[in-house]
Amino acid sequence: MNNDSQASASDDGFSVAITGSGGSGAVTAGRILLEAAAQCGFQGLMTRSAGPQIRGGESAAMIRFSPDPVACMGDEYDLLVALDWLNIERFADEIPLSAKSLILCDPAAGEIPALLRSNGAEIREVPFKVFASGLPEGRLNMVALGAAAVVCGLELSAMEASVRQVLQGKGEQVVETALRALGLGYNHDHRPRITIPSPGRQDNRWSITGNQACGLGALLGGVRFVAAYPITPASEILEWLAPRLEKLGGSLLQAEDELASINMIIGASFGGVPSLTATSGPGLSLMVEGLGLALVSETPVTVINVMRGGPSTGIPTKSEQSDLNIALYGLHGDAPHLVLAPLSIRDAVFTTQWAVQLAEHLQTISLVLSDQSLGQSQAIIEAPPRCKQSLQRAVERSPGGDYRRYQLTQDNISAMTLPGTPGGMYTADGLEHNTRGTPSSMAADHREQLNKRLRKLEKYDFGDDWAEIEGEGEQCIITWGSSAGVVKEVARRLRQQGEEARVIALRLLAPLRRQRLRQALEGMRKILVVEQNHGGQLFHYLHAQGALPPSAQSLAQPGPLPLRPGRILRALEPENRR
Amino acid sequence: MNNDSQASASDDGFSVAITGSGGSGAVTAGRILLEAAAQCGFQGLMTRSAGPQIRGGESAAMIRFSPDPVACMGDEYDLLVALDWLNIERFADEIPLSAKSLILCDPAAGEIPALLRSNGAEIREVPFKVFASGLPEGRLNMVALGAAAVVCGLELSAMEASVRQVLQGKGEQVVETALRALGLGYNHDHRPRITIPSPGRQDNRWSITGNQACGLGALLGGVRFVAAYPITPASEILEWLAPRLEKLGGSLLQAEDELASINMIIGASFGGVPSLTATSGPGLSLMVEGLGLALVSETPVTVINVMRGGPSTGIPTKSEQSDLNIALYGLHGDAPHLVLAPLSIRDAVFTTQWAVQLAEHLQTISLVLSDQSLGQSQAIIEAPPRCKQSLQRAVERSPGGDYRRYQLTQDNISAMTLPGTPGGMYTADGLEHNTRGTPSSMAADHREQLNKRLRKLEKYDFGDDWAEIEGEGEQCIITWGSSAGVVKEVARRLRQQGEEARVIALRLLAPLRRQRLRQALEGMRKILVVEQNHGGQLFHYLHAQGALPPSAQSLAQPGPLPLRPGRILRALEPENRR
Amino acid sequence: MAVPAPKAKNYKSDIKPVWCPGCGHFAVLAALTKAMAHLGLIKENVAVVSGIGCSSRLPAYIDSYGFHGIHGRALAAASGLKAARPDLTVIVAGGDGDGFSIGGNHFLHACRRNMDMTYIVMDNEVYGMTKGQASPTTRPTWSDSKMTPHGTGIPRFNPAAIALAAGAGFIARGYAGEPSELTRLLVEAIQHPGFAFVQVLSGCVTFRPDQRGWKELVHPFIDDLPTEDRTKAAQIIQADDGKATGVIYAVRFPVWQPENPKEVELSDLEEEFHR
Amino acid sequence: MAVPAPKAKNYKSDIKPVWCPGCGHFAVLAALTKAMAHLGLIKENVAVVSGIGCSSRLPAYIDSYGFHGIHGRALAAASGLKAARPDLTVIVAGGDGDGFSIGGNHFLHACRRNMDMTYIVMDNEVYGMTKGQASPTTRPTWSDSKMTPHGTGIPRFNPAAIALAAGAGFIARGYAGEPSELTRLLVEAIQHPGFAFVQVLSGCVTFRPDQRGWKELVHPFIDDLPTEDRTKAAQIIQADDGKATGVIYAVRFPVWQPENPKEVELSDLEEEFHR
Ligand SMILES: Cc1ncc(C[n+]2csc(CCOP(=O)(O)OP(=O)(O)O)c2C)c(N)n1
Ligand SMILES: Cc1ncc(C[n+]2csc(CCOP(=O)(O)OP(=O)(O)O)c2C)c(N)n1
Ligand code: SF4
Ligand code: SF4
Ligand SMILES: [Mg+2]
Ligand SMILES: [Mg+2]
Repeated sequence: MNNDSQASASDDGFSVAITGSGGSGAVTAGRILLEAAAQCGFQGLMTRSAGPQIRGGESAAMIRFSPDPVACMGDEYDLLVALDWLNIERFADEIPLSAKSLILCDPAAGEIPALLRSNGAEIREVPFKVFASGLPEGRLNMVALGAAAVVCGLELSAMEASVRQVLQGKGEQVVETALRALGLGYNHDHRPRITIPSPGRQDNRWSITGNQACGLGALLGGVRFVAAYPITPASEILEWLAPRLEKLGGSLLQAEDELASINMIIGASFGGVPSLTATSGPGLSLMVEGLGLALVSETPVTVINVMRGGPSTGIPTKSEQSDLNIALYGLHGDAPHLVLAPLSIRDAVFTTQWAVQLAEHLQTISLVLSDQSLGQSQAIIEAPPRCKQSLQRAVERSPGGDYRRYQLTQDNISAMTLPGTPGGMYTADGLEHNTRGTPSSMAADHREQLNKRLRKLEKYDFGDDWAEIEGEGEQCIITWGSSAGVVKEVARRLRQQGEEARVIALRLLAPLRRQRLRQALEGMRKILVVEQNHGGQLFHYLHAQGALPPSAQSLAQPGPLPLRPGRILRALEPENRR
Repeated sequence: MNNDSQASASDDGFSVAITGSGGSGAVTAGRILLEAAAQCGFQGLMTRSAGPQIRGGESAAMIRFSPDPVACMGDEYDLLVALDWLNIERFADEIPLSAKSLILCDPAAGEIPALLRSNGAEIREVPFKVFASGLPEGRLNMVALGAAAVVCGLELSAMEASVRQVLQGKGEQVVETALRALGLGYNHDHRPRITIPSPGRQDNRWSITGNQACGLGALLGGVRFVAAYPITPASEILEWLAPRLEKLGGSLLQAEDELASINMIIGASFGGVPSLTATSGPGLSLMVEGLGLALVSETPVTVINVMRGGPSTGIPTKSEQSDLNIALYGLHGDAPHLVLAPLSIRDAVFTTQWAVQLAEHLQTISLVLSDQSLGQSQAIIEAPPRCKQSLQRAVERSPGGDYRRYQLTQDNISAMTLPGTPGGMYTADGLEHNTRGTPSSMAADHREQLNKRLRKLEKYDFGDDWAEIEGEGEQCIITWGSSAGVVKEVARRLRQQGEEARVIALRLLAPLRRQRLRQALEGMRKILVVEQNHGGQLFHYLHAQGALPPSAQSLAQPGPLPLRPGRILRALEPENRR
Repeated sequence: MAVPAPKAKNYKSDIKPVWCPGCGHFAVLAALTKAMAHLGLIKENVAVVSGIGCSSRLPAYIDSYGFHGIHGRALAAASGLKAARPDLTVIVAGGDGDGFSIGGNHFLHACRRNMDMTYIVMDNEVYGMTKGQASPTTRPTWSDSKMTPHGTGIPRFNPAAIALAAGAGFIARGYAGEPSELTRLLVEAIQHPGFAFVQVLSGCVTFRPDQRGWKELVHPFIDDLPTEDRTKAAQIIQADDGKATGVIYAVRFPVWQPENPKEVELSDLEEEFHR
Repeated sequence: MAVPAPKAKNYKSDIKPVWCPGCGHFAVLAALTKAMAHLGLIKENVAVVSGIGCSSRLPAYIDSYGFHGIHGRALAAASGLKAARPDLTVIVAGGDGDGFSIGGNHFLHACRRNMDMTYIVMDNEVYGMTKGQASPTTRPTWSDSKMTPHGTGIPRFNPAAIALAAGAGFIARGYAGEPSELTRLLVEAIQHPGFAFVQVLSGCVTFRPDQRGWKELVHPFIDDLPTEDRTKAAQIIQADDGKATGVIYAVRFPVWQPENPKEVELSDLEEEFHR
């Protein structure tokens, strides 16, 4: 069996963390490094972490790049670039180092904290500050970046191009100084750490964040109206969408609160325009009454919920997958609906697009569960796939004499008239109603409409996209959403060690494709359900749906730290199997 | 095995329905009949049903009385008193009649609807209108009531006392006329239908509605502050509480909305006063964000949710048990908390009291799931039991030097200081925090507090009150909340037929006493989970918790019609067993 | 307005109102359909949006598109609809509880936002649908509700004052007992470009039988109104006894309406991600 | 007020603010602790309640009881607390987003209800904590937020006007850059019996660096204020440029506070059910 040190990150790609106190420019340096890696043909991922301060607090950029797709951060970092030592202990948990790691730092920054000395990492000192202060307005992050590029084996030309790209908005003067600082750092010490052969410039590469990917997916799905209220970590979806919706002839309305935003998109969708909002836990909580209205009135809407640490205000800037319960079960009454989760940044385009189209086609609500780590990370990837189907809302443009908005049909979907259509007038209602939409408290109408709303989902053929399934063997890891990345990494490491494992990464959580899942589990002797929360929410949900054998095990770890491959590998070790 | 006609209601007690159009006084007549039955020593239950109109619409009173406790309405009615025929079809589903039934009606009201003729019930005609119009301001409901009393075998003196009691607020003139009308009806036809021997006047009898019982339980639990927003069918709890809280030195604040009411009670509870609100589905939806705040800040509050048909506005005036999902899972983040449900009107006193005390003791949120049928029905019962324990909030009155509000302790409960206590200052927070209450995004603090909030519930000894368990045998019905009534009736009928059945009626739904439940299920060959909703919410929840064997079956029937004993008995018949 | 108008009854649906006989809301329904007829509105181009309450049942009784939403959120739903569908005539209807209690925040922000819609609040100073509790407009001493056995003790919410302070450009008050004036007010409100707020005194016969007395109390504003002068409007509203009817304030503020011509194709937007 | 006052620093907790260096909220914290010291408040008898935002972080920085609730609901939590605990001095703190956007409805009803508490809104015309979106008080043309790339296009929310229309009895405006005046305003607000509203211009250095220019714009109200005359107050507020400071309106309305002596035992109440 594997063990953690064999499975260290350096086998596959290269992991770098850049840390610094407020204003030191750690994140900018990280972005430049990532873009440079992209220039060299690598794929990659960059996540960020920040202290509690709004601005000016310490922050860290964590990057991993590789010739292959990068699914998650590794167990350890190859390189730590410490711009200074202020509050470095805040990040110690997030940036595991080992004796195989290298620390790049400035002797002028003072004593290396004991915390970091203890892991036995090699230390390479570069006088960041001396170099930087030799230049007018010179910044030490750029010096450090130059030195880091050598360690990573990235070419100077790529670094330079990337500096230009990332800093172009700041003016030529800034760019020039940065380039000089970069050069000083680059030329100081020529020992590369690891040379991963650069794949060379690749076509078809994208650089995109998860939040942008969700935004793009929404537009591809047809969304042309968004109403929303800002909230971390979802705001960037809205900030990306607002100007772009305008250019596409749509619009974004900043609402007074989430009660307004959900009702606004319901109103807009009633008007015929595919509509969406994005929020996070506290905002989703405020939307559940509105979601019920959309569901009963069969007005399609999509809500992207970018999860953060909960419950309550919780840990707003850190990731967790703990809103599955509210997403699945949070409505009062019997309220079946769609819940989806993107499996990676790359997949967020497809999943969001599909979610919107399914909501439109099935005339129901679609909840997309992204999370902070997926949303706020930047990835270098191959161009993302799209949803090939073109699902649309069934619109009745010339209703006959006896138009019934909630007509019972074969597929339980009733064509909808849009305001402006003569002869198709009806009143959409959150009260239970008969097929015409007239409020009714009769048992027969209630049952009919409950059945309709359930069956249109249950009977729909979702095809093969409900999950990504890979691998063979007798052990299986089930996961969902962004945890798919680390789980796939685990499977890859197992394969490298000659072990087999099946991964089932659920993209469609509700309605659960129970039969398909059971089929995929046939012959599995060990089943582990992996997710990033405290309660094992997916694990219990799968049991609720009768989809798991009693022997299945749960590995649930709450945020804010990411799930690491080593942790999952340990849970799979034979002595942990029963 | 049993069949429906053997198991008809007339075996046990007497079932009467009184129907009439707006203003005809069906409900007043029903109340008088129920009170008269109480006078005669019976126990009983009265539910009401109304059309969609706010006022003036048709309405029905359904009554069942018996020498023994009455757990639910029967399968059929012995007597229908039709004050007129207007919109009677609205009630046809709710008032099943058979050839053994009797219909009392006025020939002047016109043709008996075919719908009612078809069931073969005996018809007895009484000239309600002629008698009533012979009196100044005479009302035909009183005439009909007199005639009904004869059929039910209730004594005239008891009826008269009851008329006085119910109508006393209306003035002497009204009472006198009513008594004369009653007498005319009573003396018209002397054939009693069934004579159930009157038990004779009993001590220790209460007449109370479910909503009142919840209100009383709240006061017994120590609640002295309520903030709330009116909603059907919960408003009567608030209307009962408001003047009584005042007399007890507490208060009720009518809030601008449910967002306010939940936050108001959190504020009041932070101040040290046990606090509660009552609402129904749409209001509960608006409260979930606040509930998360109370949970994380460990500020105890209780919410009574009187369930109605859902989702969305649904069927506001009719009953359903479909808010279990939102109650269990409706909060974002990992948010374990208390969910309880009264098993009967009589039990609502105990359960609500216990819920409040548990919230206080465990410093968490307690959700009490009542429903329209339990809340708005009136029962004649033996004096209800109380919660014997006196659980209270752990209050730190003289904090030492290093007071830590969220200190980790053996039982995971940390004594709380109240504003006004010197040296105990802290800031309660919905952000994740360390033991002092200072906001923290450290993984260790998050995990510690998540564990604390889970374990204080998991490790608490709830004793035997988590469920009512009765009966032996190899078949078992699991149910929850108000459906316990009909399930117990089913068990009683089975016993009458010499069959055994175990009933497990869950009062404490979360945290689920999983081990205890599994013990109670040992040796059961057939398990049926009965509940009044569409999705089988309890059934799935029990599976989620690993508390059910795969062979367990679900009988889930949504509202608005009540679950009837016959329906459940059929589900238990051998050919339905696997 | 000289166009031969269709009949009011053409705008009524075939659904029978659940309202109590004698409820003021019947008159509001009648006046609204008359106003629609008078304006010759094409019914499929009208959407009537509401929340929850007796008053909020109105959309189903009108033969146009309707949206009967959730309690307090009518203005939000209507704003989204209007933003997405500027071509529609959007009318929002509700009660004093729906609009001023649970819906107060949306009222504030809808006044500010000034989208082109008409907001009719049927004010009966009570929660009718939930059987008679005090609303924000109930007088502080009204003690018929058991939830507030000595009255709320809180001064009444002044809808016109709030609308003015929040930035509404059209503020009027009508009375269900004066149907022709009400029709006229509604016509003006619908014609007003921007957010038009009409408070209608619409008595609840069941829980506020005292409101039958309104007939004697209601009177037209004596001043020369409507005014475009905010200071004057503020004075009128402050001096007002709450029973005066008429258009108080009417001024055209810029209407907020997103209307963005399509400038690019979606594929163009993807370019930013290419490397 | 002649009593020898404790020091402001005694009212500061040992928790370090998360605020950006230079944030106006520091000055508000300082002024508030000074006002507390000036009034000689006993710290354990004070509760500071807030919602969510940079400004709403304030309670933890004060050494009294504190409640850091959820976004927009501070006034509701404070109202419940005050209703249950009339003995406490209740101070509510928050931002313009928290108070006027998501919390607008509670603002309206807290003004009406007039419970004895002080409400301090640190207005920086932006959502600081979520990194710089427009709030209701942001000017319509401010286009630095990507969420509203051409500005909101919606007139500013006027907090003083709304407070007045909603029935508040104490309305003041301070400036974080004038700490001693601000301290004085807060002292008066806390002393005012009933709901006292203080809008504090408290610049966000990070997302609204332009607000450094406030120093030049802020000036005292020129009129003879505070007034008890609502009409005058309305005129002042209407004419106001939003940068004038001082107490505008101060009048004592009846304070709402439930205080019911215990009259019966619970067992007495059960009698109604006995048969
Ligand atoms: C979230 C929510 N809370 C409470 C209710 C209960 N409710 C229904 S209508 C209503 C008040 C209606 O009053 P108003 O708007 O004045 O209308 P009216 O019935 O008087 O015409 C309330 C509180 C609800 N449906 N939803
Ligand atoms: C329900 C909910 N929606 C959104 C948010 C995100 N959020 C946190 S603070 C804030 C705005 C804060 O602005 P303001 O009140 O003006 O305070 P400032 O940071 O400017 O001092 C928002 C939108 C949240 N926490 N909860
Ligand atoms: S209760 Fe009042 S408002 Fe409702 S329909 Fe009846 S009269 Fe009208
Ligand atoms: S973001 Fe603005 S409001 Fe928030 S702490 Fe920084 S300067 Fe202050
Ligand atoms: Mg009303
Ligand atoms: Mg702000």
